[in-house]
Formats: sequence, structure tokens, C-alpha cells
Amino acid sequence: MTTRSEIIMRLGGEGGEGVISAGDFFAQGSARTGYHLFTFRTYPAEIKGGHAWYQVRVGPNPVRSMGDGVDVLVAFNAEAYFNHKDTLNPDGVLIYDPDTVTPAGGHKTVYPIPFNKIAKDELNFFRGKNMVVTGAIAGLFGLEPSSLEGLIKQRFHRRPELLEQNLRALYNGYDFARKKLEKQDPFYLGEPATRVARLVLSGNDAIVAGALFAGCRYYAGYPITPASEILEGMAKELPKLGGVSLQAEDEIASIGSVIGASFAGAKAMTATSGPGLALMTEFLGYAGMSETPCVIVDAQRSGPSTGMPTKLEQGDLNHSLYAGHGDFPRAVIAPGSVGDCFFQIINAFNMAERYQLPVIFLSDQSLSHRTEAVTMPDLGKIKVTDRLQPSAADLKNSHFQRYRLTASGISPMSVPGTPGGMYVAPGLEHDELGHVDNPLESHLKMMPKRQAKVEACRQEASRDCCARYGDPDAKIGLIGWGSTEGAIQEAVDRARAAGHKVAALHPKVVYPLPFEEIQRFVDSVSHVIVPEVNFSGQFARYLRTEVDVHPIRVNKYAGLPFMPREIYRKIEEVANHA
Amino acid sequence: MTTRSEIIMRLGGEGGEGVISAGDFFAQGSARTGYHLFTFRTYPAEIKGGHAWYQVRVGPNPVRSMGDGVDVLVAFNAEAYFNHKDTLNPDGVLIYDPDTVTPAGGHKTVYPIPFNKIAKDELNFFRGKNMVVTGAIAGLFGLEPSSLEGLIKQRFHRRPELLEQNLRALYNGYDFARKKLEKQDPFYLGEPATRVARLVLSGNDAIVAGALFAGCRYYAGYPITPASEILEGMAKELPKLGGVSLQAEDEIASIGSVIGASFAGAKAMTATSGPGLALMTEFLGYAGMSETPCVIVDAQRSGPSTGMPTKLEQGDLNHSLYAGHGDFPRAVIAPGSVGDCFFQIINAFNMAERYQLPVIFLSDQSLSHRTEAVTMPDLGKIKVTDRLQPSAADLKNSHFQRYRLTASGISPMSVPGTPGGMYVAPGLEHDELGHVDNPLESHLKMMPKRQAKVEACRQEASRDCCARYGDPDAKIGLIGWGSTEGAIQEAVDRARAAGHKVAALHPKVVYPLPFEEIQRFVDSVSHVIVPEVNFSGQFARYLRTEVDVHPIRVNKYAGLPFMPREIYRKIEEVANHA
Amino acid sequence: MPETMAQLITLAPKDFRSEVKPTWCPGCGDFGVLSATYKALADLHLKREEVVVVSGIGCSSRFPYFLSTYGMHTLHGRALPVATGIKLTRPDLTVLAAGGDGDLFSIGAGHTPHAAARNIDICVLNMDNQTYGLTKAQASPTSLLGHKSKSTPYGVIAQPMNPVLLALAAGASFVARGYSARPKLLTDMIKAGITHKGFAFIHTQSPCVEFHNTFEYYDQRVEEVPADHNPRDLEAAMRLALHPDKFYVGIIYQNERPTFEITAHEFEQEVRPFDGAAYLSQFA
Amino acid sequence: MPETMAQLITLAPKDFRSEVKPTWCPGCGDFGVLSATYKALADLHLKREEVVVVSGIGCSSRFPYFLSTYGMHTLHGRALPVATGIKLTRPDLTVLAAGGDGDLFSIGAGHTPHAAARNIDICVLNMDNQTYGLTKAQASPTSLLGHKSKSTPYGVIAQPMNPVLLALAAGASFVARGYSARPKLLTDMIKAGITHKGFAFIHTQSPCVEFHNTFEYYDQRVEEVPADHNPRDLEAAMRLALHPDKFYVGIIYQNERPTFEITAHEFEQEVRPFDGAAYLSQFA
Ligand SMILES: Cc1ncc(C[n+]2csc(CCOP(=O)(O)OP(=O)(O)O)c2C)c(N)n1
Ligand SMILES: Cc1ncc(C[n+]2csc(CCOP(=O)(O)OP(=O)(O)O)c2C)c(N)n1
Ligand code: SF4
Ligand code: SF4
Ligand SMILES: [Mg+2]
Ligand SMILES: [Mg+2]
Repeated sequence: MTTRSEIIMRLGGEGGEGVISAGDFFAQGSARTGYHLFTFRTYPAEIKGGHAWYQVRVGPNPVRSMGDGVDVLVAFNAEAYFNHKDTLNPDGVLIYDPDTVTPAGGHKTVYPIPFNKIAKDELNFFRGKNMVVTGAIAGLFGLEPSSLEGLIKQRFHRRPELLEQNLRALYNGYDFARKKLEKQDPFYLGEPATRVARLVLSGNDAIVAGALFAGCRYYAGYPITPASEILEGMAKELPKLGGVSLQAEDEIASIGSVIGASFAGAKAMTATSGPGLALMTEFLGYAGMSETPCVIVDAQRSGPSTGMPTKLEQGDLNHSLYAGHGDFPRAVIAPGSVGDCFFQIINAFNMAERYQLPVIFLSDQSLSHRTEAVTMPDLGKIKVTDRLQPSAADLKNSHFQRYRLTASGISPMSVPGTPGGMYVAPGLEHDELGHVDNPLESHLKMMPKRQAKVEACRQEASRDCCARYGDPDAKIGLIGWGSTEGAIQEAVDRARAAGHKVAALHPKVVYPLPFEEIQRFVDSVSHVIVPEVNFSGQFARYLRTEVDVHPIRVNKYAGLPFMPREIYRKIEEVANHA
Repeated sequence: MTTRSEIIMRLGGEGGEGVISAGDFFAQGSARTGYHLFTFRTYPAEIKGGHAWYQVRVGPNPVRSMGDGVDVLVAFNAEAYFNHKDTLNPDGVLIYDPDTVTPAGGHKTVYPIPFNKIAKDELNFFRGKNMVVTGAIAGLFGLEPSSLEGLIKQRFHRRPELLEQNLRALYNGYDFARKKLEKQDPFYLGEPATRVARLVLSGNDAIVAGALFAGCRYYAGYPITPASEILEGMAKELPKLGGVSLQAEDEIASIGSVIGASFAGAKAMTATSGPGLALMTEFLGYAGMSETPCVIVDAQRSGPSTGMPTKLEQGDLNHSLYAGHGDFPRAVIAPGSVGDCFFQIINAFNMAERYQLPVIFLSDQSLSHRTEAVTMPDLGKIKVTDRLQPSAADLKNSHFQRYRLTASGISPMSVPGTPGGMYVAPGLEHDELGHVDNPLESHLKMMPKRQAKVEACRQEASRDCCARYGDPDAKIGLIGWGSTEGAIQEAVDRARAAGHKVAALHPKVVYPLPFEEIQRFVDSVSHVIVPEVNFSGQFARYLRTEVDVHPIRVNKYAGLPFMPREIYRKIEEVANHA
Repeated sequence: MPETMAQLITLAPKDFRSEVKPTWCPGCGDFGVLSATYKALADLHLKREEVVVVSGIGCSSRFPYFLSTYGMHTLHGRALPVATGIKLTRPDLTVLAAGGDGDLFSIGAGHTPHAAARNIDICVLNMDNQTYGLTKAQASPTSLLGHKSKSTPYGVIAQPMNPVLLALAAGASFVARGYSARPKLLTDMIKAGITHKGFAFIHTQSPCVEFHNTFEYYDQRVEEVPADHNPRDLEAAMRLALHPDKFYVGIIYQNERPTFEITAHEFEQEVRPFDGAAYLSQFA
Repeated sequence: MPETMAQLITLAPKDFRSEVKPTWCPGCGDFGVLSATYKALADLHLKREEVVVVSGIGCSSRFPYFLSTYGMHTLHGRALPVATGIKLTRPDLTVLAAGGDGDLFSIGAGHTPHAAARNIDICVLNMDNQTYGLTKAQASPTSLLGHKSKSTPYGVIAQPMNPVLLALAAGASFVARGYSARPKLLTDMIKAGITHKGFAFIHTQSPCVEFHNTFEYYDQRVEEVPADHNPRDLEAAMRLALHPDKFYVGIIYQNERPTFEITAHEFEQEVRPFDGAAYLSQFA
């Protein structure tokens, strides 16, 4: 039996039982040992109770999606077993507590472990159940408990008693697995080939980090799942840097104060999810009209309305592209992975500042809360752009031309405190000085001026944001956006391995769309597949506004990310019918 | 010289001088005599001062647009003369006060009338200047002052002294024109061929009237130009009918209370313009998710942001189609004329009630404030739909299935007070009972259920809302939406008269789009022109999401409605290049 | 309104319980408010179908699902506008609105004073736990100065909102305070609030045992409104609200004035059916 | 802050006037507030470039265009959040916010109490004309009971908002009242408000001569705050605000407490530049 060192493990149980932290310890421990990882977590919208689960895929090579099916299922209770047993791969492993779960049979390998009994009777520490599980899976799948010990110490370093109890539970579970179970499956991590320094972080962590790198020094937000950790991170970090983070009274105030801060000279950001983004709509237009840079992170969750707050959906693209009355400049950027969150949020700030417009950053629930192991970025290569400042000559005119007509549409923006730079930032149509008394005439000049910035931005996006993945002579092309990038790429790899000619394009700047690149890609293949985690195919429809294409849609609206095979199947289907 | 009984008259001057009421009296007087009319008004966003103007086109045959250029320009001041002189047609007439305006020359016919002097010196009633003008144009263009007297009495019946002064001013102006001016131009209304009973009303009037016919008994709104008259009309009328009109604290509260009222059983509406519509976005999704009928009128004005509040733009289509996080059912209806406002708002209520979804009604500044003479509708033919009520059997189940899965997607909706009909209207994803505890499973069922309603609605829209205008074997096809209908039709008429084969399609339900009808139309012609009063061509782009078409765009973003010739020119251009 | 004696005795508190099991953490203060509501509705002999419970979003706003009446679970902060539309359309219904401190005083802070000023006959159950429960423990507008939370790691620096004082200043005609740990008094307050003709605001301390357990804190500070307090005296009511240490429970203010929904329906002496032809004739 | 004597004497009130001619109707109360503001800024020796005037939407909100300082003309009801972002970013700037009764107490009603509670150092000029001027004469939240307007043809039935009382209840640390027809006092109030370290709320009656001319009404009711009034006494301040007939002008309440922007910038003793590598190491 050859050892397999890539494992997809899923843990399910009652919310509050520690399912997620058990999985997280295993994931973090693996990463520290040098493994790549990709996690997914989902918990009920309720605080206590309801069904929570966690999935981690670890492996020696880069992992870019949840993977297909489940290799190891850890069922904390009967509900978890029944909910997830069908995802278990044919050669999969079931781990369960025989006192709460009675398996239906037919599983290749089963390891019954009496978590509850061990925690309650042997350790007299019922809340340590999840640590028993952590220890057991470490033991079964070849993770040194020492690699976990440090993490546990970090978590409980302020409460030595709890730390001790948890460590005991960990070793107890580990010993149980090592001594009482007979290993029957091929999954085993063991010592990795190389130990590379990687960062293990979530999408929300990466957004906070990237924003700080980009120079963000003002943040305002209102709590909302799954964006709250951005507020929490900013609240902790910004004061250290002389910046400010404000918990505003609502999302309207959040974006309003961000625009005020930006006017006052700060690089500024807010983060929210769909309901909050909806409330920000009116201010988007004001930022566009007054040409005030700002970055709005939307961690999309499943809608419509309050919908499923802890579930995934790429459902806010339409809103981001089109919301707001009248036509105004904006940009929409969607990162493809946790690592990409870091780079693209810097890009978002750069675009906001360079083109003086609002940039919507479309993250989502899976990016927000999943962790990935990311190669340490080359910090020297990070480029940060600042807004155009007025020259000394600009400030010597009797009135400052804040909205001067230029070829690029970009005008210098003064900061309060600057003598000679005074202007009023108007929501009304205005002339070069910002004066509002001749709006009809101004409108005819200013609409094209503002649009010119979007065109300039499109050119930049076309240069940078659109690398082709896969066969140069592909017959089938996939176009995706946002957090599906990894699943699409793995599906492409598999299809190529199976002999199909396939390639993928994944624009990061989705508005303004680099439509020429995309048209070229479309024209280079015979069939175009557009996978999206939403019901109506928002991106597929949007593509058609700019590109001549009849996309074949793959829509998943189950609240969960794609497994690569769900996309691969469509490639096969198209290839076979072609 | 043959008499021409179709006249396009424009009056311009300082806001507050009575420019608009002078024009309005002339328009109303003509309509009372049996003439058709089409007016347009625009005043500065400021209360006092700034430039205001009014245009009226009257004629014995139906007039469906502003018309081309201006036949008669009445300049109250020099600014008005210089702003508008270039719109004057070659055979046009200039009327001006020689004490304030010095014409540049080159006009076919000029009538200097010392308005100010007459009002101040002869009448000692400076504010009566506009009435002097009204009298003078009545005299010049063949309107009986008696037809105006009634209107003036109506306006001032509570202030007899003012009434008397105004009447004196009217007759003074009339006599001046008759006695001191020598008629040199061909424009003359005279006695119309037939005196048909028509209603003279504005789009806002028509919306209020239609809503009352449709059974609207709850209204909530927040003042905003150009929608405020709907609030004001509803506030006056609803209490007489046992309904309620609320001036809410903002637009969020407006739509929130409308949804509450609808839940409680009322047909309910709100009206606003772009900024308010932006604020309603989050509640749109809740109405869609909870399947609560409601009608939202958006009287579009020129954006973005506060933009030009008193100017026209068809700029909120994107927002209406796409705003809101997640995918949810909605409908968007755009009326083509004042008369259409009446019928389509009834249609909007019927759709909202039948399909239990939010309906956005896209009126605009030109419809809101322009008046047209509309044939008295056949009241017997008006059909009003009510929402599906639960049957007695439905109410006998132990729990009421508010969101029962049905083929059409439509489920019965109970009204509070009904025993056995209790349910909670959820914004969370829910099952047939409205319970929210199994959202993942529910989502897979409820997304298609809600979409089914949109499909049913599309079928209805395809049946009713899309009549072809023009040649059956047209080479050039125009597709328009909203208030441009009349200008497009007049352009088609002119093109056909010039020998081109042209037809137009003007869907009133723009979402869900009757795309099969439109594709058929597109396929039946060689070129498709899409005229819109906006910058980016929102409708032209949207069309491409559903229809295979490469529209030739005609975009006007000057804050004013199309003149037919602006569209006609494009038809010519296309015809000549084809 | 009860019609016959038979109906008067039909419903027990448990009949107002829906089949949905509350999803709150065991021990959450909101259970106390819920039970008190069941009891109040039963004591007042209300019918399930004539009660509508409207809420925003938050742990406390899950409230409507747990009652067997009509209900709406709307948007964060928007319970009051929705409830207003219901009451204006159907003044005969009993309308309750439930919401947390964030719901009614942060994102919904603009609606609360307007509902109060209108004196619309709605009974508001404000479950204040001085934290954001549902989003897991950020600061709320009623969190005390210095409170460290996930969103305020260095402590709250905005002065906490005083819901009772704000309701009084906005013109609420009934203002009471309760505490989850005093179920009997809470039931009485809810009964008084529902019975009151006009806008009734009931502020309850309803601690979040998961993230911010303040039971002990309030056990030490709670005190009934003094027996000699005159609830018609607005200044005295404000003084109670401003007390720096004591948390007064009971009826703090009550004064009757015309309700919005009744007045709005009485503008016209005589309501007539719509006469379309007559209506249009004004434009002829 | 003035730095040299030369600067102290440079600017006259007219220097704060921009080249844009106010678009208000002749006689509009807002002219009085504008002139008082020019004078106050000059008297305080402020520099044009160090002042930012932020407004919402309304006749009164056209304010910033008429000053030669920095300014923002934002959205209806949203002046205070925007002003908050400016002040938090640049505590050194003088930030004024201007808005009408609708702007600050109808659509913006949710922001006003939060800005007050935070005690952010902004000076608010609330130009109350008890009507919606810009949209032409609908009722406003401060219109009196019975007021007939285009949107309330049968009369207002919601109790009017009391801006001063609401600001006090929300925790404003400076509350004053002025009247357009008393320019000298108004100038003093604005100077005191700007000088006050913290949230300063100045309520002015600024009548709309076009749609709702109340000059006569207020001429009869205006009265200076009694000389023996103690502006540190919150209850006494509320009593002045609640007076049924008199319209008290002057400083109604003033009490210093730490300002939000200063405290927010003092969480960390020592501010350091961002060390990216060190920051990322926590994830390694
Ligand atoms: C527009 C919007 N913003 C934010 C949220 C996220 N959210 C849900 S509940 C809540 C606050 C909960 O606090 P509170 O109102 O005090 O209720 P509690 O949970 O404490 O009972 C927030 C911020 C949301 N659902 N909608
Ligand atoms: C979101 C939004 N809703 C409505 C309006 C329309 N509007 C402009 S000003 C105004 C109210 C004006 O009243 P107030 O704030 O009292 O200022 P005033 O004109 O009386 O000085 C309204 C409703 C708007 N601009 N934006
Ligand atoms: S988190 Fe707090 S408020 Fe929410 S249910 Fe649990 S205890 Fe109650
Ligand atoms: S309408 Fe009223 S508030 Fe507006 S400028 Fe004129 S007088 Fe002033
Ligand atoms: Mg709370
Ligand atoms: Mg006002």
C-alpha cells in the first residue's frame, strides 16, 4: 500500500463542540511542518447549536481548492455522519465515536474512537473532546504532536490550567490512535520533502495585511459576517501606525466617513458583506462624482436578503458592477485566492488612488474564512501608488482647479491644509473648479472626463490582470472570476492530464473589463465554460455585454465552493459532445 | 401664407418670474380648446434665481415629443435669449422685451413687447408680468382669452384681489398683441377641427390616478425632485379612501413601511428618485426574498450622485435591473408617455400582486413634469389583479405553507387576522413554512421557485408589452425604452415618409425582458439602433445579455429629452451607409 | 379583542409558542423576555392571528420565529418602519417590535425617534445586552466606556447611549424598563405597554451569557421605580433615566396623546369608495 | 492655530466669502448664519485652508459653496459621518458641519446622536426652518402639530422633534441656540462652538421666507438664556429645551470631556512606521 500524503479531511459536529478548532489545529500543525493547505469552514448562523463543519486539504504540493470528496471524515455526532457520509471517497476513512454514531456500513476503513468517554471519564474534562480528536488524527496521519503543542500554548498561554488540561487531552488522543488502533489506510503525512517558510493566513488576514502595506491608515466598518475580522484586525493595528479605525453606527456612516477621511488625505477602506454593500450604494455615486478614492471590501455571502449569512455565494457581482443611479466611474476587483487577497487589495488601493474612484473588492465567505499556506511575498516588489498632488503652479491660480480637464481624466487632488488648494467636493454636476452653477454645460464635459479614467484603468487592467492558464492551443476555454480560481485550475490540470486541450482565463479586475484580452481568448477556443457559485450566472451574463460569446454556464448555488470535479465534469461533457 | 396650427413654443427666464406658469396657462388653454399637447419644463435646482424654461408643443394631431427646434421663443431676459436663440427654427418667431433683450438679428419674425413696462407702469403690478406674456401669446397665436380665464380663476379663487389683477394683466397683454402688433408669422391655432374630451395631466398625476385605480391604499415616501408630487397627491387622496399616506423619515423607512403595509394586506407604493432608490436597495432584496408585493416608482433624474436634480436622464436602468446582493425576483417597468404612466402603473401593481415581488417603475423627470393631453381611458376595460389568497383547505393544515412549492412558483399569501394563516416573513433562506433551520436544503428549492415566478412574469410581458411600430419589412429597427417612445415614433414616421423602411420596438416591461420577441425583431432587420438619454447606453448593453445584437447607440446626455430629429439623423446615417 | 367568554379562556402562554425551538444559547437573557411575552399575550386574551411581531436582525431579533403569531423578520435596524406600515394599514392588530441595542440604537437609531414622535401604537421590546451577540461580541452603542471588545481592543471611547433617555426625548408616550431576571415585572411591563394606546418603549436588560454576561452587574444595580414617582412627570422620568448607579425598572413615563394611526384614519369624516370617473374629471 | 501676529490680523470676514453668490432667496434666514460664520472664523483668526465645512443636501446645505475654505457638499443627511472621517484623520483641522432640520433630524437622525455620543470635535450649524426648503415646502420633523404643507394637507400629526433636547439626550457636550435675526449672538455662539473642545451642536432658527416665514413668530418668543442658568447642569438645560413657549437662545449646555479624535489617536503611546516583514511574521 503506497502512502498518500495528500489528505482531504472533513470534521463535522454540533456548533460549539470545537469541531472547527480541532480541524484548525490539525491544519496549522501540518502547515508548520511544511505542508500546503486549503481549508473551508462553515458554522450555523446561530451562535450555539446547529451543524458546523470544517474541511482541510493538506498536501506536499500546492493545493488550490477544497479538492474532490473527502478522504477522512471525522463525525462528532450522528448528524455529521449522515450529512457527510456520501461525500466520503470510496477508499475513504471514517472516524467516529461509537457511543453516538452507528455507521451504515460499506466504508473501506473505520476507526471508532470513544471521544466523549475519553474526555469525560478518563480526563474528567468534557470540553477537551475536540483536543482528543486532534491528538487522534495527528497520531493516525503522521503529525508530530510537538508541532501542535506550540499552537495550543499560543491559544491558552493566559490560562495555564486550561493549557495543561488541553495538552493532556491531546496526548491522550494521540496515544489512543497510536496504541489502540491498527492503521489500515494509506493516508500519511510524515516528514515533508522540504520545509519552506510559508505564511498561513485567512483571506481576511491577507486583506488587513495588504491594506496596511498599501498605506491604508483609516478604516471604518460595521460588524457583519463574514467581514467582521477585517474591522477587528484594523481596530487592533491602525492605532499603532497613527491611523484610526472606527466602528461606525451603520454602513452608510462607514463609507461616509471613509470618503471624508480620503478627502482629508488618508488612504481609506471599509469592509462589509451584501446587506451593508446595499446600504453604501448612494455614497458610491458620491465618491464617483466627487472623485474621492476609497476601497470597499465586500465579503460576499449567500443571499438574497439576509439569506445564509455563513454560506458562500458569488452573488454580489451585479450589484458591484451596476448599483447606483446614473453613470459614474468605479472599479471592481475580485481576488482568486488567499494569497491573491494580499496582492489585489494593494492593487485596489493603487487603482483607487491613481484614478480617484471607488474600488469594490469582491472577496467572499470562502476566502474570508479559509486559510491557505502562502509563499512569503517578495516585499521589495510591492508597488504602492499615491494620488496625484497639485504642483506649486496649480496652487498659484486664483482658484484651484480640482477637476481640471486632462487627457487621462485624472486631475490633481489637494489635501486640506494646503494653501491655495481649497475646493468644495460636490455631488452636484460641476465645472473644473467644482462650481455647480452651469451644470448642463459641465455635464457634457465631465461625463467624458470621468469615463476617460475608466478607460485608462481598463488599459492598466488589460496589461496586468489576465494570465492564461493551460494549453496555448486549447479547444475549450474556461473563464472564471473570484475565489473559484483554484478549483478551475485543478479542473484544467485534470482535463489536460486526461488528454483534453483546455485553458482558463481569470481576470482579477472585472470592471473595467479587459474585454479585448477576453475576446481574443474566446476567439482562440471553440467552447467557453463559465463556472460561478451563484444561481443566475451573473458573470456569464456580464461577459456578453462586452464580448461576443455564448458561454456554457456551470452554476453551483449550494452555499459551498466548487469541487474541481464539478467543473471537470462539465469540461468532459463539452469535450465529448464537441 | 398657409396657417400652421402646430406650434412649438419655448419660454425662458429667471426662476421665479413665472415663466413656467405663463407657458402652462397657454398649454392648458390650448388643450381645453381641443388641442393635443406635450410640454417640458426645467427649473434650476435652486429655489430662486437661475434659469428656468418651459416648452409646449401644441397641435391638432397627436404630439408625442418635444418636437424639433422651436417655432416661437419667448425670452423673458437676455440670458434666455442667448441660451435658446440657436434652437429657433429658421422660420421661427422671437418674442422679447426690448427693455431687457437686444436680439442679435437674423430672425424671420420678431415681436418686441415691453412686458416689464406694461406690468410695472401700466398695471402697477410687477408680478403680473407673466400674465401679460400669457395674454400676448394668446392674442398672437389665436387662443381665446376666455379659455384661459377659467384656469386663472381656478388658480386664484381664494384670493379675489389677485385674481382681478391677473385677469387685467392677461387682457392687457392680449390687447397689446391684437392692437399693437402686426401679425407676420404663419402660426395660428384657431378653432380646432373637433373638440374631443381629453385629460390634461402630468406623468406624476397619471401615476397617482393609476395607482388609485389599481387599488393602492398605502403610500409612503420622502420628498425628492421630481417625485414629490406623487407624495403630495397621495397625501391628499388616500385618506378619502380609507387609506394612508405617510411622509416617512427617509427612503429606507418609506419602503420598509410599504412592505409592512403590504404584508398587512394593502396594495402599497413608494416613489422616489435615484438617490432615494439607492437607499432602498437592501429592502428590495427583502421584498424579493419574503415575496411581499410592492411598487417602487423611480422618477429618474440626471445623475450621478446629486447630479442635476431638475434635469432628465435615463440613468437608473442598471440600478433597477441589478442592484441588491444575491439573485432575487423583481420586475422593472418603464412607461413610454404620460398616458402610459396611467396604464403601466396599473400593470405594475398587477404584476407585483400576481407574482408577489417588488416592481420598479422607471418614470423620469420629463414624464414627471410634462403634461400631455390624453384620451379619456375606457374605465370598463381596466383589469385589476389581487394576490393569491389561501383556500380554506390551506388554512386547515397544522402549519400554513406560505412558501408552498408550486409549478408557477406562486404561493398563497395570508393576511394577518386570518386564523390558521400565521407565518413569519423571513429574510433568511427558508422552507415552505418559512422556517429557517435548514437553509442549504431550502436554498436549492427556493431559488428555482422564486425564479419560476420571473419566468411566468416574462411570458405575460411577452404577450402584452411589445407592439411593433412601423414597417413590417423594415431594414432598420429601433429599440427604445421609457419616455423616449414618442420621439422615436416621430423619427420613424419621418424616416418612413422619407422612404426608409424602419420600425421600432418599445418594451414596457424591461425586466423580465421579452427576449424572444426582441430577438425576432432584431433578426427581422439589418441594423438595430438604440436611442437612450444616458451616457453609457445602459439599455443597449443590457439587451446584449439576452439577445444577439450589436446595437448602434444614440446617446444623449444633455439633461434634456430627445428631439425627433436627433434620432432621425441616426436613421439617415445608417440608411446611407448601409 | 376578545369577543366571547369561551375565547377569553382558550389560550395559555404555551399556545403562543411556535414549534420552532429558540436557537439562543442556554441562559441567554432573551428567554426571559420571550416567556414574559407569551404570558402577557395570554393574560391579555389576545388571539394569535391578531398579533404581529416584527423584528430586525440580531440574536434578539430571532424573536418572531418563536411565536405562533404572525411575524416579520426584516432587516437590521428596520423593524420600526415595517411595523409602522402594518399598524397604519391595520390599526386593529396588536403590533410588537423586537430588537437589540444595535438594532434600535445603532443602525436603526434614525427610526426609533420618529416612531416615538408619531406615537404610533406599537409596543417595542428592546433587548439590550450591551454587545453585538449575533456577530460575536463587538461593542454596541450601549457598551460602557472602556469596554474592550473585538472591535474595540483598546476600549470603548464613545459615551454609551441611554435608550430610555433617548426615547423620552423623542416623545415616546410610554417608557418602561425591565430585566430578564425579573420575569414577573417584565410581564407586567409588556402588558402595560401593549395596553397603552400609543408608542410604548420597553427597555430590558437582557444579558448575553455567551459574550458579555452582566447578570451579576445588574442584580446589584436593579431597583424598582420609587413608589412616589409620578410617571406623568417627564423631568422626573429623565432624572430616573440619568441615575448614574441605579437601574430603575418599572413604568418610567406614561402620558396619553392621540395615536398616529387613528388620527391618520380620521382626516376625512366619511370614507368613500374610489370613484374613478369623478377623480379623472378634475383633469378634463 | 495662528502662528504669528502677522497672520492674526490678515483675514477679514469677507475673506471667508467665496466667489460664488449664494443662491438663497432674498431674506432667507440662512444668510444670517453665513455672515455670522464668516465673522466667527475671522474673529478666531483661522486660516481658510485649515477649515473644512461639510454639509448634506438642502437649501441650507449649499453653505460650503459660499465659503472660501475647503468643503464637501455630500448627501442628504450624511454630513456628520463624512465630517467624522475628516476630523479623525486630521484632528488639527477646524471642521464645521451645516445642515437643515430634515438633513440632521429626518434622514440623518441616526447619525446625529452618534456624533454627539462620540464627542468628536465638530461644530454643527443646524439651520432649522421647520420645512423642507429645497424640495419646496413639505413638512419637516420640526414642523409644528397641525402645520399644513404640501405633504401634510390635513396637518402634521407627529409631535415635532426637539433638536436641542435630542442633542442633550445623546450626550452632546456643547449645545447652544441661535436665531438668524440675532447676528451678534449667533456669531458668539459659533465662536464658542468652534472653540469648544468636543461636539458642539448649534441649533438656529433660520426661517424660510419663501415657504414658511416664521420671523414674526420667533421674534415674539425668542429670549436669552437666563443669566443664572448653569450650563453645566444637564437637567436645567433640558428644562430650557422643554419650555413650551419661550425660545431660549444662548449657551444651553457645556461640559468638557475627552474628544473622540484625540483619544483614538492616543491608544498607542508610540506611533511607529509600518514594519511589513515584522507584521507578516505573525503568520509564519
Ligand atoms: C445591514 C446589516 N449590517 C450588519 C449586519 C450584521 N449584523 C447582524 S446582527 C448585528 C448586530 C447584533 O447586535 P444587536 O442588534 O444588539 O442584537 P443582539 O444580537 O445583541 O441581540 C449585526 C451588526 C446585518 N445583518 N445587516
Ligand atoms: C436621499 C435623498 N432623499 C431626498 C432628497 C431630496 N431632498 C433634498 S433637500 C431635502 C430636504 C430639505 O430640507 P432641510 O434638510 O430641512 O433643508 P432646507 O432646504 O430646509 O434648508 C430633500 C428631501 C435627496 N436629495 N436625497
Ligand atoms: S450570543 Fe448572547 S445574545 Fe446571542 S443567543 Fe447567545 S447569549 Fe443570547
Ligand atoms: S426656499 Fe426657503 S430655505 Fe430655501 S433659500 Fe428660499 S427662503 Fe431659504
Ligand atoms: Mg445586542
Ligand atoms: Mg429645513
